[in-house]
Formats: sequence, C-alpha cells, structure tokens
Amino acid sequence: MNSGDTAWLLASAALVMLMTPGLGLFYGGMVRRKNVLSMIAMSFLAFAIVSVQWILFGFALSFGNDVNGFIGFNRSFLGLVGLLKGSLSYAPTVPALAYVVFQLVFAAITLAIVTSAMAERMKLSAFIVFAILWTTLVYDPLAHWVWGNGWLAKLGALDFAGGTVVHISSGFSALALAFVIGKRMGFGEYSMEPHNIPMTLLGTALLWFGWFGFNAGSALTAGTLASVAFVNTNTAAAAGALAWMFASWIKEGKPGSLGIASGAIAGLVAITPAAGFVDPLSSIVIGAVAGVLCYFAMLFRISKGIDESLDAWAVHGIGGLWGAIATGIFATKAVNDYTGLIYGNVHQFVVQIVGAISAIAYAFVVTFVIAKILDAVMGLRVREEEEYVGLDISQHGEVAYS
Amino acid sequence: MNSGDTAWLLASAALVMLMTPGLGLFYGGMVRRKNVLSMIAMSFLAFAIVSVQWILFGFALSFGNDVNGFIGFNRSFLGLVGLLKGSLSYAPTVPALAYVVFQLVFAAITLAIVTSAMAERMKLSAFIVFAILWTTLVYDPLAHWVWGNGWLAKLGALDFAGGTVVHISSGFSALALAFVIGKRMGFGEYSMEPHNIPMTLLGTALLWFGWFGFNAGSALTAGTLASVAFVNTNTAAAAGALAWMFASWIKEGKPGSLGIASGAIAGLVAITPAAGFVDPLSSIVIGAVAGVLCYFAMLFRISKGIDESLDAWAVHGIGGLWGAIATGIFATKAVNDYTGLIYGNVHQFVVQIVGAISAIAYAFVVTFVIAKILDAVMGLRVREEEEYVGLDISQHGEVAYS
Amino acid sequence: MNSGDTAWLLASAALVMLMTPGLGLFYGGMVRRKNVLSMIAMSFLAFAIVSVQWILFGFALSFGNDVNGFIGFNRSFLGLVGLLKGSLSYAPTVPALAYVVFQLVFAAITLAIVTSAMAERMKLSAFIVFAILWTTLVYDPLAHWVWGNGWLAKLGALDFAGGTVVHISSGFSALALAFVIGKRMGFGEYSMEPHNIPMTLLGTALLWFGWFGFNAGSALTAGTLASVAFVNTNTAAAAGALAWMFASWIKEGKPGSLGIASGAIAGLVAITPAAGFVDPLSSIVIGAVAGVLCYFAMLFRISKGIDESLDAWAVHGIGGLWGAIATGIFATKAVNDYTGLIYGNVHQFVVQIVGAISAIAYAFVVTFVIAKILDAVMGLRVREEEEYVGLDISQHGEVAYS
Amino acid sequence: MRMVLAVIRPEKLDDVKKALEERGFVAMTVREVKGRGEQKGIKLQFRGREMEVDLLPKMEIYLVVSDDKVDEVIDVIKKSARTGKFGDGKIFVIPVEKSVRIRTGEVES
Amino acid sequence: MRMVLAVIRPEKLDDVKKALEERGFVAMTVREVKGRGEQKGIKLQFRGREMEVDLLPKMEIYLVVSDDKVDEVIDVIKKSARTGKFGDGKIFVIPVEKSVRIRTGEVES
Amino acid sequence: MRMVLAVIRPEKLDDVKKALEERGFVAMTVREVKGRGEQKGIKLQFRGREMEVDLLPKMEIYLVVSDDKVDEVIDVIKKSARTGKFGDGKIFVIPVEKSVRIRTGEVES
Ligand SMILES: Nc1ncnc2c1ncn2[C@@H]1O[C@H](COP(=O)(O)OP(=O)(O)O)[C@@H](O)[C@H]1O
Ligand SMILES: Nc1ncnc2c1ncn2[C@@H]1O[C@H](COP(=O)(O)OP(=O)(O)O)[C@@H](O)[C@H]1O
Ligand SMILES: Nc1ncnc2c1ncn2[C@@H]1O[C@H](COP(=O)(O)OP(=O)(O)O)[C@@H](O)[C@H]1O
Repeated sequence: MNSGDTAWLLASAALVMLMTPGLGLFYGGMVRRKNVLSMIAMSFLAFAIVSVQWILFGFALSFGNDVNGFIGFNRSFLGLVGLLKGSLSYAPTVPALAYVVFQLVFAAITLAIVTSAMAERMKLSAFIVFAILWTTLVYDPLAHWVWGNGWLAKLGALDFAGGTVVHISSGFSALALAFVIGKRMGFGEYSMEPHNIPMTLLGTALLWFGWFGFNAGSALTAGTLASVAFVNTNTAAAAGALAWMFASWIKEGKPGSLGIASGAIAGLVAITPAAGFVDPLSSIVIGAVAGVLCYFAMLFRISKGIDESLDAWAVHGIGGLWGAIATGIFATKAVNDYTGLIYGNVHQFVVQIVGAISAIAYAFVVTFVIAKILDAVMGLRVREEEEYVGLDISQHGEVAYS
Repeated sequence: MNSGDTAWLLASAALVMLMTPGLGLFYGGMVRRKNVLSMIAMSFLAFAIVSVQWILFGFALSFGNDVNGFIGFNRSFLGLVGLLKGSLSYAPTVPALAYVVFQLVFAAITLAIVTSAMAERMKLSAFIVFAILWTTLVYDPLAHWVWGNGWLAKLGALDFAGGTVVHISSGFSALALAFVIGKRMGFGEYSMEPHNIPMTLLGTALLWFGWFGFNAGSALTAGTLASVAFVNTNTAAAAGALAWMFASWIKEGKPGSLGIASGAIAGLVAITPAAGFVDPLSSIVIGAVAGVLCYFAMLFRISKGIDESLDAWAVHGIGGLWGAIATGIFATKAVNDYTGLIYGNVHQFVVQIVGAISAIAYAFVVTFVIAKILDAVMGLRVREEEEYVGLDISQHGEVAYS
Repeated sequence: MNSGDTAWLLASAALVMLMTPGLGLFYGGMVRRKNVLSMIAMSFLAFAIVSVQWILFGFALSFGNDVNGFIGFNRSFLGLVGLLKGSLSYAPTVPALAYVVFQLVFAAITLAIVTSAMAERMKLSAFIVFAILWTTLVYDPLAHWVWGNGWLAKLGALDFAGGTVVHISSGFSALALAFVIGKRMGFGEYSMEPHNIPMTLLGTALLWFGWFGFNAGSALTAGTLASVAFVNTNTAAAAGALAWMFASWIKEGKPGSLGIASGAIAGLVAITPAAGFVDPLSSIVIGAVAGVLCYFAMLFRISKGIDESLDAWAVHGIGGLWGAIATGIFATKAVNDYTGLIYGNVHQFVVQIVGAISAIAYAFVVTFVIAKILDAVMGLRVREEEEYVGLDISQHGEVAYS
Repeated sequence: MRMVLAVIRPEKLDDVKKALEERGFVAMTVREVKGRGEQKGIKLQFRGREMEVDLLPKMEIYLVVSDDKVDEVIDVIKKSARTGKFGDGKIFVIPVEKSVRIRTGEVES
Repeated sequence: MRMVLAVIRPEKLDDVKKALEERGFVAMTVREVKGRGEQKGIKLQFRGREMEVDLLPKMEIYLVVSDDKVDEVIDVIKKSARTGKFGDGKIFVIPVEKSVRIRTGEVES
Repeated sequence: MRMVLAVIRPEKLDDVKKALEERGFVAMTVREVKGRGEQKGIKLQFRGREMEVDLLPKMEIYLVVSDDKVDEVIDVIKKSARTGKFGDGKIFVIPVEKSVRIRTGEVES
C-alpha cells in the first residue's frame, strides 16, 4: 500500500464527487427559473441513490468476479463487508475501499448526466425508480464490460477514465429517454432561455476542476501516468472551449459564453477515454475536434426538433464516441503500452469502434425499454398543469428565489 | 514523516477550510435577501477570527499539556513558535504545522455553525466579541477534553472527527444563544422564506465535498482508515438525504430540495464521530436515522416557536448527539480497535452518553452566560429599524443584488 | 520520484486551476448585471488560451535553458514532447508534467487578474489577441527571470509563490492597460454598483481555497515547508480580512463584506512571495499591513479618477509589492535558508526591492506598448452603443439572468 | 373599474393576500419594488464612495375591481397591512377604462 | 392616450412582442410579476410550515398608445397571447394624460 | 392627484433621485423593467437559435403628487435623466383618484 497513491485517489474521489452537484448547477442554470431546484435536486438524488446502491450491490455487479463477460458478482462485495481491509487487484497500491468509492462517484455522475433529457418535465417519483433501474441495468453491466474484466476488456477496448462507460452510455441513454418522455410543452414554439448563465459557468468550473480527479485519478497511482492524464485533460478542455467558441463565432456571428463552457465540457468528455494513452499535442486535436463536432451535433439535434434538452447526447454521447475512436487513433507508446491508428495499429482502432457501438446499442436499447415500461406503469411525466407551474412548486413545493 | 500522509492532511485541511464559506452560502440562501451578506460575512469572519486566535493561543489551549483534564497549555505553542519543525505525538507522520492547521479549520467552522442563531438580527460588533469569547471559552476546552488528552479522552470517549467537539457543541450553543437573543421581528407572524435555495444547495455541495477532508482527514494518515471513513461519510450523507426526503414526503406531501440538502447534512453530522469506527452498512443506518430524527427535531423546534433560525440545533446538535451514541452502538473491530453495544460493549455506550451530555451541558451553559453578559454590556441585537431594513445595509452598508 | 509529493502537486494544480474561474466570479459579481458573462468569460478564456500557449511554447520560454538571463528556450520543451517521462531539476521528486501543469495554472490566473482593467468595455477579439501577446511577452519572461534561472534568480531575489511574477506583474499591467483603454462611460458620474456581492464572496472563497495550492503547492514537496506555507497563507488572509474590515469601519463608518473579501485577497497576495520564508507571527503582520495598505491604495486610485475597475492594481500590484519587500524583511532561518532585514540582512532587502521595481517597470511598459499597438491596430474598446447595452449582449449575444 | 394599487411591507404580503382572499378577492398581481415615503433614508458606503441606498424593498400589489368594491378592498388592505410604524405603505386608486380576459376575449368596463 | 397594460404568460412574451412589432408597435415596457386570476392556486410546504405559493410568474407588458390605436393593440395581444387555458391573462386600459420624451422634451397628450 | 411615471436609464437613477430630493420630492417607488422605444433593438443568438433581446434594462420610477406639482416633477426628471442619446426614456402622467396612507388611514384625493 502506498500512502501517496491513496492520498491522490481519495482526493480524486472527492473531486469527482463535486462534479455531480457541479453538473446540477451546470444544468440548473440552463433551465427556466421555475425548474431550477428540480434540476439540481435530481443531481443530488442521483448521487444519493447510487451511493447506497453501489455500497449494497452495485460494486459487486460491476467489479465482482466475471460471469460470462456480461456482469460481475461477488458475495463478499455485497455491503462491502469483505472489503474493509486489504487491496483489490484493480488497484493494488491503495485500500480496497478507496477504489470502491472512486468507482462510486463515477457511477453517480453518469446517472446525473442522463437527467438532461428529463429537464423540466420528469416526475420525481418516476425519476427515483428510473435511477435505481438504470444504474443497475445499464451502468453496472457497462462498467463491468470495460473495467471489470468483462468482454470488452478481454477484447482489448481501451477506456482510460470512462469515455464509453460514462459518457457514451449516459449520452445515448439521454437520447433514448428523450424519445420516450417527449418534448417539453412549448418546445420549438417559444424560447426557453437559460435562467441563470453564471450558474452554468460556475457548474462548468466545478466540472473542469473535478475532471482532474476523474481522469488523472484514473491512473490509480500518483506518478507519471496521472501527470500525463492531468495535462491532457486540461489541454483538451482548453482546446474544446476555443474550438466551440470559434465555430459558433463564425456560424452565429457571436460566441456565447455558454458555447465556451459547452466546448470545454466537450473537450473534457472526448479526452476522458484517451487521457492516459495519448500525448498533449494529440489532446489539442482531440479537444478541438470535440468542440466543433459537439457543436454541430447540438445544431443537428435542434434542427431535428428533438428535445434532449440539455445536450447530454450532443456533448457526452457524441463527444464520448469521438473520444473512444480518437483513443484508437492517437494512442502512443510514448505515454502508455498501447498504440493507435497513426502508429499503424488498425486493430486497436477497430476494437475501439466495436466497443463504442456495443455501448451505444446496449445503453440506448435498455434505457428505451426501461423508460417505456416505467411510462406505462407509473408515468414519466408530470401533469400538464404541473409542468406549467414548474417542477419546483409541483414536485418540491418550493420556489427557488424570493 | 510521510509525504503521502502529509499530502492528504494538507488537502483535507483545504477541503475543510472550504466548508466555512460553504456554510455561509448554505445559511445565506435561507435568509431573506436583505440579510444574505451579513450571513455570509459572519462565516468569513468566524474563519478569520479563529484563524488568528488559534495561531496565537487557541492551539496551545486545546492541544497543550493537559492541566487538570480541563484545558491545555504549552508556552512553546503560543504563536506556534515551537512548532515550525518536527511532528507532534498526535500525528507523528506529518509536520506539526499540518496538524495545527487541520485542527484550526475545525475550530473555525464550529463557530460558524453557531451563527445559525444569530441570523438576521445579530449586531456585527457583538458577533466579533462573541466569536473570540466563544471559541476560547467553549471550543478550546471541549477540543481539549476529547482530543487533547483531557478528561473525556481519558474516560475513553470516542469522537472520530468531531461529533461532540464540533456538532454537539455548536448545535446546543446555538440553542442557548437563540434563547438569549430572542426571536426575529415577525417570527411566527409572517413567513420568512429562503431567498435563494440554489445558493443553499451550492453550500450543501461544498459542505459534502469538504466533509471528506473533515472525516477522512481525521484518520491523519492516507490509508485504510481514511478510506473507510471516506466511504462511511458518503454513505451516511446519502442515506440521510434519502431518509429526510421520504420522511417529509410522507408528512408534508412533497419533498423539498431543502429537505434533501438538510438530510445530507444531518447524515454527515451523525457519521462524523463514527466515521473511523463503524462499517458502511452501519453508516446507512446512522445516516438514515439522522435524517428522520433531525427532521422531527426541526418540526419540534418550530412547533415550540423557538427561533433557532437555521436549525443548527436540530441538525448539528441532535445529529451530533445521535452520532455520539451511535458510535457507542455500532463501533466494530472490523474497522478499528473499539466495539459498541451491538458487540456487547455496554461500557463504551455509557461513556459516549456521558461524553455527549457533558458537552451539551458545558456548551449550553457557558454560551448562555457569555451571551447574557454580552447582551447586558453591549447588546446582542441590532436596533429594530436596522433589523427592518436588513443587516446588509445596517451592518455592512451594502446591498447584495442590484 | 515520490508519490506523496506528486499527489500534493497534482492536487495543488487542481486547486490553483479553480482560482481562475473563482476570480471570474469574484470580478463578475462586482460588475453590472449586463457585463457579468463577459467578465467571467474572460477568465475562462484566459485560462484556455494560456493552457494551449503554455503547452506549445510558453513553458519552453519560461523554463527552458536560460538565454542571457532574459528568456528561456528548449526545443524539446515545445509541445512538451521531451517531457513525457522523467523529472525536471526544478522539482526532482515529481514527474516533469506535474511541474509543467502546476506552472501552467499560475500563468493562466496571472492573465485573468489583468482583466480587472478591461471590465465592462474590452472588445472580445482584442482581448484574445492581447491575451496571447501579454502572456508571451510579459508573463513568460518574468517567470523566467525569477523561477527559470533568469537574472533575478541569479541576483538572489526570493519569490516563493509568485508575488512578483504573478501579482506585481498583473497588478501593474492592469494599471497600464487602464490608462490606455480609458474609463468606462459614466465612470465618476454615476454609481456602478456591484450587481451580485454573494457571487463575489463565493469567488473569494474559491480563491482562498485555491491559494493553498498556490502557496503550499509551491513547496513542490509534501512536507514541513508546504505546511509552513499553508499556515502562513491562511494566517495572512485572515489578518488581511480583519485589517481591511477595521480600517474601513473606522474610515467609512461601516465595514462592507466586500472589504472583508478584498482584505483577505490582499493578505493572500502579500504572503505569496513570503509563504515559505517567514513564520506565522510575521504572517499576521504581513497580512494586516496588506489589508490596510491595499485599502488605502484603492481609495487613492478612486480619488485620482483612475478606472482600473476592479482594483487589480491596488490589491495585486500594491499587495504584491509589499509582499516582495516583506519577504526581504521577515525571512527567517527558522523556516528556510534565508534571512531578512530584521535579522540584519540588508542585502536581501535591497535585492527584493530591485526585483520588484524591475518587474513593475517591465510589466508596465511592455503592457502599455502592447495595449497602444492593439488599440491602434484593432481597437481595444467596444463601440459606445455596445458598452451601453452591455458586453453580454454585444460580445456574446447572451443575457445572464432571465 | 378601478385599479387599487398598494405598496406594502414585503413581510405583510401573506397577511394581505389571505385577508383579501377571505373577502373573495382572489385575482391580483404582485411585484417587488423599492421605495421610500416621506421620511428620509439611510446612508450607505461602498468601496470609498458614499451613496444613498435609502430605497427599501417593498411589495406592490394591484387588483382591478369594479367601482363598488374599491372601498372594501382599500379597507381590507389597510387593516391587514398595518403595523403602525413608518413604512406601512400607501394605497393609490387609478381609473381603469376597460378590462379584457385574454382566454375568452370577454370585455368588462 | 391610453396605457394598455397586459398580464400574460411569460412563455408568450416573444410571440406577443413579435405580433406587436409586425403591426408597428415597437415601443413597450415589460417586467416580471407574479399573479393569479380567479382560479385558486397551489399549496406549498416548506420546512414544516405550510404556505400558499399560488402566485405564479407572469409577464406584465405595457404600451402607451394614442386612443385610436387602443383597440388594435388589444386585439393583437389577445390573439398572440392566447392558448385557451387558464392563466392566459388580462388586459387593462388606463387613461394617460400626457407623455414626455426625455431626450427631446417633446410632449404628447 | 397624478402619478408621474418615468422610464429612465438605470444609470441615471441616482441623479434623478437626488434632483427630486433637492426639490422636496422624497416619496417615490422604483423598479427594474425592460423596454424599448421607437428604435429597433439588437439581435441575439443562443445555442443555434436566433432570438431578439431587444428589450434593454431600464428603471421605472413613479411619484404620486398633487396636480400642481406635476409639471415641476416632470421638469426635474426631464433635466436630470437626460443624456441626449436614444434611450433616455419617457414620462407618462396618469390620473390618480385617491391615495391612502396605510399607517394612519389618512386619505388624500
Ligand atoms: N407619493 C408617493 N409616490 C410613489 N410612491 C409612494 C409615495 N408615497 C409612498 N410611496 C411608496 O409607498 C412606500 C411606503 O410608504 P411609507 O411612506 O414608508 O409609508 P408610511 O407613510 O406609512 O411611512 C414607499 O416605500 C414608496 O414605495
Ligand atoms: N382583477 C385583477 N387584478 C389584478 N390582476 C389581475 C386581475 N385578474 C387577472 N390578473 C392578472 O392576470 C394574470 C392572469 O390572469 P388569469 O386569471 O390567470 O387569466 P385567465 O382569467 O385567463 O385564467 C393573473 O396572474 C394576474 O396577475
Ligand atoms: N409608448 C411606450 N409605451 C410603453 N413604454 C415606452 C413607450 N415609449 C417608451 N417606453 C419606455 O421608455 C423606455 C425608453 O424609451 P426610448 O424610446 O428609449 O427613449 P427615447 O425615445 O428617448 O430613445 C423604453 O425602453 C420603454 O421601456
């Protein structure tokens, strides 16, 4: 056991934890004033629900002994009773529980990202049930596939910090959910402007800050690999912010501060799977492409009239997809043991695409089914009057500002 | 000396530091618009005043050589002049100053919690004098009793990260102060709605984030104990949030986002003394009970017409009390060297209760006396017109939003 | 390589990164509602632009092999291609990239501080060009002089964490820029009240929090030196906050919460160069003097009708100057290898003044020239109507709150 | 028809609303304003510059009612908004010529 | 001259603005208010205390126009603000005696 | 009695207040609004959708005064709020039938 590695992993877990409420603020600033509490509360609840689920059985499903490549299971992991002492082979230099909680905060934010598609219309009770089902049926298997010695791991798919597990899965799940839950009342008819952009920028700051734990923490040690991941993370975020800014400047005449923020997030998403495999110059490319790509994905979504309201699909889904592929392009031995397409490794490139597509298909389909069933059983949406008065009043009995 | 432990303790100290302004935002969002700066400023000032006091003599009083079990003293600790090099026996693997500043941030937030009872009516000058007296006469002795080899330490009372020293003491002191300072004008007559709930939720996020430093940092090393404490902290917070949510959902028909936030804080408070002694499954129980208990404590306080305005008593006082007792119930050798009631250790259970009751009595009585004297000498409250126009204008000459 | 040191340096880099958006909020709360996004966006952009510049060539210019004492250069540092493995002599116990990114976040915030003088009137396009030029022509050389074995380093000037490189340079650059860009429309004629003081207080909290990484991280190791720097940082911030509060209380009749915040920043600035050289009692003096001095510097600036709008000069410039000198006064062998004036070391005192004055002259003159050229070539200011409707609409096409 | 426009203490809004409701006056519009009456305000300093922030937060509430209800509404507000101290506020009566319900197009005058 | 004062759904502001613009009514003043019509509101709980938050966010918009334009303005607003559900809002017409343009001092009445 | 209602530049509020005060007009009510005059606004883009944010922040200020003071108040506002550029604002005069001081019940008309 290494105290430096442990210090870094615990600090990273704390950083990643902050990302979930950070995301709540990021999203909360973009909805209308009457729904801001609902939006932030869903992030808090995503975190709380997954925190309990993970302790009880989520970790066992994701990181227990492999069962047919699809799911994990390990009795002694239930309730963490067998993990109070010692280490796991996943991270031999740190206490088992440090690894458990580091993984927990990833599971939590992934669910929180999906709330994008629930904005301003999801029933609180339905959200709670959805949360438990989704994290168990979508997140846990995917985490197992890639990180828990599941079939994608065996295939050799690379995902340093969760481009596939976290971002592709949440982004495409949000898309599926958006189709099932339907548009907000008035979507496309009248404008629904963000009620508090500084709140969104604050959320962006907390996300960027926390992302250092997300990516550099995923080295699971405090050394050269963590440092590379740290630099790559920051570089891609910066490149993404600038790229989105210039793209929207050219296309719309003015660069919104929301675009700068969204571009940073796009860059962060895209570098996530690649952070420990590529060099800083590649990170500039990865981030900049992400900024432009996600911007156009957003425009595409809007042009199709799809109300995936806060662009989890455009930014996390598409950004994560690009990142997964980019890892297969830019991976270099100068940083880690793997090479990508530019070093002639076609195999890695193909594996990355297989991994990404499998995750997209699985996340989209399972989410769609969960959402359809829930909609039939209990209804996903609030009633029309409730949507009209806003979810803060109708779901929480509160008014955000007075 | 261990660089990993030091890295973790310094990071933890920074995390805990952030809790004090985080508390300022948590409280600030719950007061009316005209008092928000006053509320946040009191947290900043609590931090600043204790920072200086601690350096000059507070640390010496708390952690100096024991004097009759009641207080500490050590000449070379004054001004920290004798602590620039080397370690202390309290934390042998880290520099002395790292330990000093880690303890400093605890002392600061404890005082900040007490400002709950001062909300929207305390005179700034009186607060400053109160701050110096309270931290010296209430906090320093209590810290000494429990952590500085004082009488409670000798008795064997367990308090991993400050359930007694921080939360019981601040919560019951707030209650005492509320009795002396009296209700806000119009309390009980008209509603005083929180002016900015997103601000309170942001504060909650920062508190939760910082609490990892609070509890896991209290291991004073970066290893298994810190990891257990980290997991327990998060688990109890999540359980508390969910429990308060469901309790208020049942009782009031709707679960407010403020309830989710308050429940998380209640869970965090309750796990504080227990974090390094219990296992994660017990943490679920501890957190969930805290969520329900503190919720009912709050309802009780309101029903009695007591204007302990922001519920330091209900959440920190009662939550801390429950945590102290719970430590005596759930402590397990699987985690640390101690056992609790469920393992047949009645003694520990009794000691915990003795410790908690002593702290309650001491904090309540001394705070009551300090407040009475200050009220007689300089007056605790602003004038009626000042309260009417708000403390931001009357105490600070500022308007928060324009 | 030491994992504890690495953990601390990475954590510190993350903390310092948060300071830049923190500064954006600090500044953003102080401008009018119509310019808040522009203000925050400039901080984000400062961070993004410097992030890319630093990776490409900024680090090479600052920390490459010394060229005539004035600038650095090292081919293999370009794009960081030669830094992916191994350590640098600057910080032998941590990976090279950890050092690179730690220095990056310093470069970024320095530029962000300068935006004080651009508040509510700078054209976005001009800011972007300015940013690239300023960081390359002003920051990189200064960083080289002091930290990259440049002429000031050889002279023996002490600057622990950037009093000269960061604060003097940004503060006096802001002053130069203020002269070139001119006053805001209506400055001095009608009041321009801060639109959201809680936002500024939140920014202050994030700055204070991040500053632990700034100063204690600058020890580059996790040990006694970092711990001393941590304690000194906190102490000076507290003393600064209290000193400014009392000074403004006496002079204006009421102590604003903005004064408490500004005083904390002043204390933090002043302790920056001294944090690893002085003891905690000296930190009280350094912080308290900074609080009073910067307060009067601000009053002086206002009385002269200079629209250096958010007081980068008064707080960072003058605070940094005082800190540089104070390092030459209070440095003590009890903490580090250097002594100051009070221990009879006149030489150090003189060297500090030489260093500070050189930095002032260089930063002021070069910034002045850059600004004049840019103003002639592309214009620094927005048009009058754009200033009237606010930069959020005119530069970003957005409205902050709706 | 008349518009009864009252500027009251923010803290009294709930009481006024409840009192009006009890007498059957449900429809109303409310907004936050700042104001001052005859007495002079409070001085305030900021960052070295003195300014007056003597405008204090108030609530403005208006009800458009038929002419025969005006006195009753005034009476209800007067009673429910009163504390007897400075700052209790004022009520103004403004003529309204016509009122149209958007949903139905119904016109009253 | 008359002031046409309408309280409408916030979401309809853009439509109303556009519709007015098309007919040449550019000048206007807008603000956020809270209000309720005849139908009663929604109950709300907070931290153990029940309160009514039945005032819902609305937009108030007013245009001062010459007497002969009043009906046209009413008509435009009525059409563009309508959804047919409760909460569509109301329009009030208030007499204005005089209007002064500050920039030029020009008086209309 | 008349209500003098002015929509002015936010930056001019202090000047206007001070000028009114000097002439003895202390009582007033103020609020933030958005508005536009005859000139058209500014276009704005957000996240791929174009919209008009041509309503700019303004301050609305009103004073209820006796009829013989109306011209004086208009005059003071006109002078103190003027910059000579577009956006200086407008003053409207609205009849008020009655005013009641809540504290005392005192009625003026
Ligand atoms: N003549 C007036 N014109 C416009 N607003 C007024 C006038 N008189 C009072 N107000 C409004 O009413 C509020 C309360 O008036 P105030 O004078 O405080 O009540 P009281 O006269 O009972 O002390 C003021 O803050 C202001 O907003
Ligand atoms: N009599 C009234 N006096 C003042 N404001 C009114 C009155 N009637 C309606 N309003 C305002 O108009 C808004 C919309 O009215 P509402 O009754 O919801 O429309 P509808 O009658 O079509 O349902 C209300 O929220 C309120 O602000
Ligand atoms: N006819 C009107 N009806 C309602 N509000 C108006 C009208 N004319 C002007 N305003 C208000 O006055 C403000 C200032 O008017 P503006 O036209 O900008 O002044 P100027 O005519 O001097 O340029 C506008 O923003 C709007 O709020």
